Amino acid sequence: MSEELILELKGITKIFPGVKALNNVCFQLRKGEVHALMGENGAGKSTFIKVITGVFPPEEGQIFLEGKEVKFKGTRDSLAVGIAAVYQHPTTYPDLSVTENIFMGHQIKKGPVMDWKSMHKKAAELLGRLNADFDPHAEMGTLSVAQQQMVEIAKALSTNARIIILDEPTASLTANESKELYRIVKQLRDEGVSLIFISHRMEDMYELADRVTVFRDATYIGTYDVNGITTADLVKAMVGREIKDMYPKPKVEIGDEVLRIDGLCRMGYYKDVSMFARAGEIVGLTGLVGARRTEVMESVCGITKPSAGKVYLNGEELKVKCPKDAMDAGIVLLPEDRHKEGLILTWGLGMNVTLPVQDELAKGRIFNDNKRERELSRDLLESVDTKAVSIFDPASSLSGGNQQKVVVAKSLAQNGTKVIILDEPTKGVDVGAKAEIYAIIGELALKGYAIIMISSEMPEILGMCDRIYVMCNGRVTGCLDIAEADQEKILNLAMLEKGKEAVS
Amino acid sequence: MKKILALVLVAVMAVAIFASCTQSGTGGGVEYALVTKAAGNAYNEKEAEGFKAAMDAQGITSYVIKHPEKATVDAQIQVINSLIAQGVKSIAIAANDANALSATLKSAKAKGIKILTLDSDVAVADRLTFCNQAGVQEVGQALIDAVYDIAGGEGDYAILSATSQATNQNAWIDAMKKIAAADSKYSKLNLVEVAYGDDEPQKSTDQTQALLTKYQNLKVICAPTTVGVAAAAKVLQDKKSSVKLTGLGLPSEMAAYIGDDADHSCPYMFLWNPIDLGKLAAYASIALVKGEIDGTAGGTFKAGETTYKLTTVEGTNASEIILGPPFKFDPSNIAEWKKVY
Amino acid sequence: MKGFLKKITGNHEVSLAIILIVLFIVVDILSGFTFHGINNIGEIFKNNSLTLIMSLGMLCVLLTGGIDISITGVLAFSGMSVGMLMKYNVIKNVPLLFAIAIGIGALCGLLNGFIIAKGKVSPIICTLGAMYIWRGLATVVFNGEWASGENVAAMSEFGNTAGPYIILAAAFVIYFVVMKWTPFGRKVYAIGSNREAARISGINVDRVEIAVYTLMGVLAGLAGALSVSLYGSAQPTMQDGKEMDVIAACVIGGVSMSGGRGTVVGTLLGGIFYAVVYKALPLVGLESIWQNLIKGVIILAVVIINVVSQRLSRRQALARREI
Amino acid sequence: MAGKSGRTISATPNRSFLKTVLSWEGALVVIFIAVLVAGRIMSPSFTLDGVMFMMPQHLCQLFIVFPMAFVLIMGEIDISVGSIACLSATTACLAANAGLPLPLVIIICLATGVACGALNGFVLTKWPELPPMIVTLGTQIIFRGIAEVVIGAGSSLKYDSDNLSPFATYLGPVPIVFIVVIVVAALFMVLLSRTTFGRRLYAIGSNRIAAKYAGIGVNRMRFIVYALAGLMAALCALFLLTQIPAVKSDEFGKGFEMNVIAMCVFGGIATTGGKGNLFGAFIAGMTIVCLRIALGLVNVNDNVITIIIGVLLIVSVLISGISQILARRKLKNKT
Repeated sequence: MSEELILELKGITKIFPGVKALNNVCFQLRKGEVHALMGENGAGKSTFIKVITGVFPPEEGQIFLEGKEVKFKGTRDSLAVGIAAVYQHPTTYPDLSVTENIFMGHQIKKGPVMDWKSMHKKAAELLGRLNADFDPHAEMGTLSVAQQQMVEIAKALSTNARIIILDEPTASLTANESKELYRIVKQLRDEGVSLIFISHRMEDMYELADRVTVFRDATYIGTYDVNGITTADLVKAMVGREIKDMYPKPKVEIGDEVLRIDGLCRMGYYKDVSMFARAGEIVGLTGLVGARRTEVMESVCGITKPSAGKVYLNGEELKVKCPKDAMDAGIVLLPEDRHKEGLILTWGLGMNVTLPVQDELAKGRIFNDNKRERELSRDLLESVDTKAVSIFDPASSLSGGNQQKVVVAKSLAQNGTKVIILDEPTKGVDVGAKAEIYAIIGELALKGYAIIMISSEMPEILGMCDRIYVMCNGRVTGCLDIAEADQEKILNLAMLEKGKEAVS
Repeated sequence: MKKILALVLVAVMAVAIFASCTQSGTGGGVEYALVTKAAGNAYNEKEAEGFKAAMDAQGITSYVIKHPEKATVDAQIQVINSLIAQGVKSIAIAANDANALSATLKSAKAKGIKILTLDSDVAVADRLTFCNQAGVQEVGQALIDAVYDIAGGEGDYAILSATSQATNQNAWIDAMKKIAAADSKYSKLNLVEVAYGDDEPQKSTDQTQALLTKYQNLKVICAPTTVGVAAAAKVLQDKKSSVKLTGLGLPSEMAAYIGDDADHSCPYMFLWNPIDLGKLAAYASIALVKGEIDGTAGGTFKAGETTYKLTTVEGTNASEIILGPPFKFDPSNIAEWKKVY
Repeated sequence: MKGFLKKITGNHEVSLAIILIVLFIVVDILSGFTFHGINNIGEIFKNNSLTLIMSLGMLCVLLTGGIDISITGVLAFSGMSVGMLMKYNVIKNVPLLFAIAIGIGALCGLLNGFIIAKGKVSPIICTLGAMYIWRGLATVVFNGEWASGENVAAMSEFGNTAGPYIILAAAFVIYFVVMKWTPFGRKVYAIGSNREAARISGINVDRVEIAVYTLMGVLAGLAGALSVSLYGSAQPTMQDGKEMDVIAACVIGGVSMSGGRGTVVGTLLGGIFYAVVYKALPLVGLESIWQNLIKGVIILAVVIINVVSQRLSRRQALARREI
Repeated sequence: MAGKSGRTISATPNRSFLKTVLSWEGALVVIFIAVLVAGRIMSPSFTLDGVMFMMPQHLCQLFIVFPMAFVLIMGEIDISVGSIACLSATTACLAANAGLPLPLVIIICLATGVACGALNGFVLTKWPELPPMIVTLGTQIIFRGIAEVVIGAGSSLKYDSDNLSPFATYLGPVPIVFIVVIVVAALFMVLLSRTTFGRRLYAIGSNRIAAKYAGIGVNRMRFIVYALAGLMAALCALFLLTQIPAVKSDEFGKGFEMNVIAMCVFGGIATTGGKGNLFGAFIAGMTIVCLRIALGLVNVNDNVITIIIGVLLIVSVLISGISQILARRKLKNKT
């Protein structure tokens, strides 16, 4: 790694309707370094990447490439000078072949028509370089997320990029797949490519990065050597304040068993899942991505149908045909994807909160009782301390953390709830709001609900739960009491494939 | 912002409405109306031309000719309703369907509007009289004789009609069948199928092709409809088929196909003069409004130089006015007539 | 053998082709071996050339995730323009008339594309409005006249030559090459498959979309002129409602309504499938009155079978998955 | 019951008269009045009696506007309604011609419509991955095809009885069908804007998956709405039979689906779902009806009306697109 700068941005300001997404931001990238970019959600990282790649031209500021100023009007321009990006959600074409995904936009041509033969050959070469073992003729949609990410990286390489930007590359990868990615990143670095990567995972940064730049609230906070900054200092830089009690778990008297799942199966998804939850208890359900934790809980809530097995509520067998049955019985699910599953973004907060209970509130169960709905939703939203002006504000106008609070309020709307299932409640929520959500979860346990919390984040599982179930590839591989649980044990169980011994 | 755009929209609409208003420019009261089967059809245009000519000749300006948007009853009812609302005194109509107009015509009758039909009739109770372009018997005779002559006295022939519900086509076809059954002269002629092209060029083309594929021994196709005959003529001539064609067609549309040699698909065909039919309808309308006739058989009125008499439709007590026998168009006179209509 | 079977059932085009061949043979036998004649096959192509040609444009439109229901309105307007130019002896030159029809179509399509891409109007609404406009103009501008017989004799003669076949073949060859081997064709697929990704990878989505609708217009205009020459007449109501046939041909041929999936070969097979059935019904003794009913059943059956087979293969994949 | 921070949230709606007037529906009312005024100026026959006399034929389509609005609000489309009307009218004719009493005829007609709609609903809920456009295109051809087989190509089936005439009468100057349309409109408006049913429709159209997670039986709702569309198409057919007492398989109700969709969209209902209301659709429908009547009375070619509707349709949708773009620009300039 040399001190020579390959890319420098100075005084970048980017304005979107109503907000300054970037405010006078600067950034320096050295030749052959891996540079981490960190910050809370909404700090402006993704926008910054799009400025570098020319998707959004900045309102103010300059970009220098090897000391010379450049202006990008679109991704075409940035690609031409050797800047390529791999985005957070793979931006692939699921209906097209791998080769085509790699070469879209810069196809190899023979005269006016395309030269598929040499493209396939080149694609195979690139994939070989990344140690990927799939056919370039394969349809993109049939690949796993990790494989799709490899294709994206191959695509970046195919443009002979000198600078590659990775936006949250490990977010949806399993531990093994992440390791494979680390290997590729290191390999690229050694080949002289400069990399910028964005990640929420501290371990990614320590594993890979040489330097780290922190953004907060659309402004530049600082650039640090990875070896010269502590985790606490880094978090402080990102959040802007110290967080003392991240996991405010109250002491709760654990009551009787409320929910019991017995031998639940769904063909191709999970098998023989058994677990139970007691009143006032916070049960963690963890595992790697792809362990199908969400799928189990969706079946419990009637979103999908299990092929075998039984669910008991307060000792009685529960027949759930549709989500409404589960809700009437007292099981509430807070889904993982707020935008897709949890909220109607164009609607006001109030209507979102009362949507599941509008029938119960309605006059004669037919005519909407707007007054009762408004009062109930206001009370609930206030009780979870939502930062909003009016219940008529559209859900899309709130930040991620506050949207999550609306989803929580929604789940509290109905009477007779016994079990609350939270699926990744803090995913995409920034550090400050996380603590608030943990506090709410603690309060819910205190009120005597049985709580099941699906989470991939080890600290949150260890900090909040009373008992922890671990799943791997559709099976429950173990149940740990909080007293005996630690990160290593959980990881071992999470990677415990069927018929294999625990890897220690 | 939305407000301004909405106002712009209102303005655009107002302009559009007034622009179209000035374009039509029918001021004053309307008394006489002609409703044809549809816009576009050349035959209908000729009827309208005759109607207009007769009205102009009588010095009447308070008339309107309406071509429905499409050859559907829906479009025709819409047009008739707007005429009723305008308070016309008479409506002459070439019906697209014998049944479907009855409700509308009854409400017109209730408002004292004189209803007469031309070209295609409706149920006799719904109108006062019918301007019949040719006596059913005469047309049937002419067509079956043409088939006999062209086929050389024997062999398979097919009929390509308009729709299976078209009143006059059905009457002519029935007459053809009756005449053929009654006289042993026609016993060697064999009617293989009556196909329906719905008076659409395309469907008529498809039907003609289907006839040719299905019946290898076909000798003659008889198409008693102007749209069908033109479509069939093109198919046969393009294919240089040995099958020949006759029927009822417009000279201007059929001129290219009429000829006695192998290069032409139609040796000869028939039609009456639609211009004259339009004129007849106009004079009959005037006579009805003036009270010279009341729609009962036996009444007479003058149409220009000729005097027409209302005759009884067979089997009913309703009346009709017959224009005259069909006229034969052959290579000797087609060049002259194709300029006329 | 199993692999072979899988290949057949797994690929929409291949299975459609096989069904088509079987159908063809059955019909040929039933009709006493009159069906395979060159004339008959030629007629099938000729009678359906309008649907086939427009289905190419519709393929591209559907690939981008859009739809165009204004095509027959455009067809009528361009066809009427040609017919009237001939009727009033303005232009008699057939190639020039074709060029004019194509030009008119292109303008109509360009307008659609512009409104859809730049005005962010949903394609079905924009083209619904356009359908009303062009169909209406076809009557109003030309005063509701028809042109037929001698008026359009020159066009009509062209319709009787090999011309239509050549146009049809050329259109399919050009589209096959463009869609498979040129960057433009692949961009169309890319947009339908993932619009956001296409934008990010530097594809000018708006421009491609405008081009796609313009091409649709070009083909509709071409079909207008072709219609005049094939049927020897031009009237404002020509081909009314046939846009649904074109969409149906694409869907039967395996083109996805949500974009990204579909091929030129599939479209051709879809168009012919429809045509063969249509042509075959009267030959096997089913009255023509049943044609429409059967047509609807085919459309529904094809899409349902597609979904069922997709579900089945997904189930099989799930059952194979080891847990 | 404020939270820890003591922050309070307002629950009072922010309504203003000005906002209502300046909404799209407000603009539509202005356009509607403009059409009435223009009609009065252009034609002496454009009187209350004249308009009411011509209205029944056009009004029938309005029955389908309401359920179509429901379908569109769900983010779907049903292009089979015209064919359903045709098939229902066919069964009504068969029933009446067989001498069945009027109530039975009506039941048979409406049952046919519901059955057709239910078939759409069944296919679409059994295989939810099918696009509604294609399924209803298929059934569109099938329903009309059945009618064609029953009636015969190009022929017409006569409704051979006078028993429908009570439906064609007038109450004072107002035709019965107009009153029924108003009543139906009111029922549908209440259903959409005041009931849990309507709320569910908007939820499905705005975010289908979230609706499912909130316990809404999405497929059940879809089934009901498609069946409802069938029912209303049959009602439309019944009233249309009083105007056109004969059914032709290739004409009856043809093109209704597109006319009705145009009315809905002109009325501010987005085809992408979740947006719009019935008042807008109703006013838009009435505007188009009155426009047709007015232009028909001054003997303007019907195709001119078609063109105007086409332009209105595109312009009305363009306006919302453009105003969004403009609003975004304005915001940008502010910051």
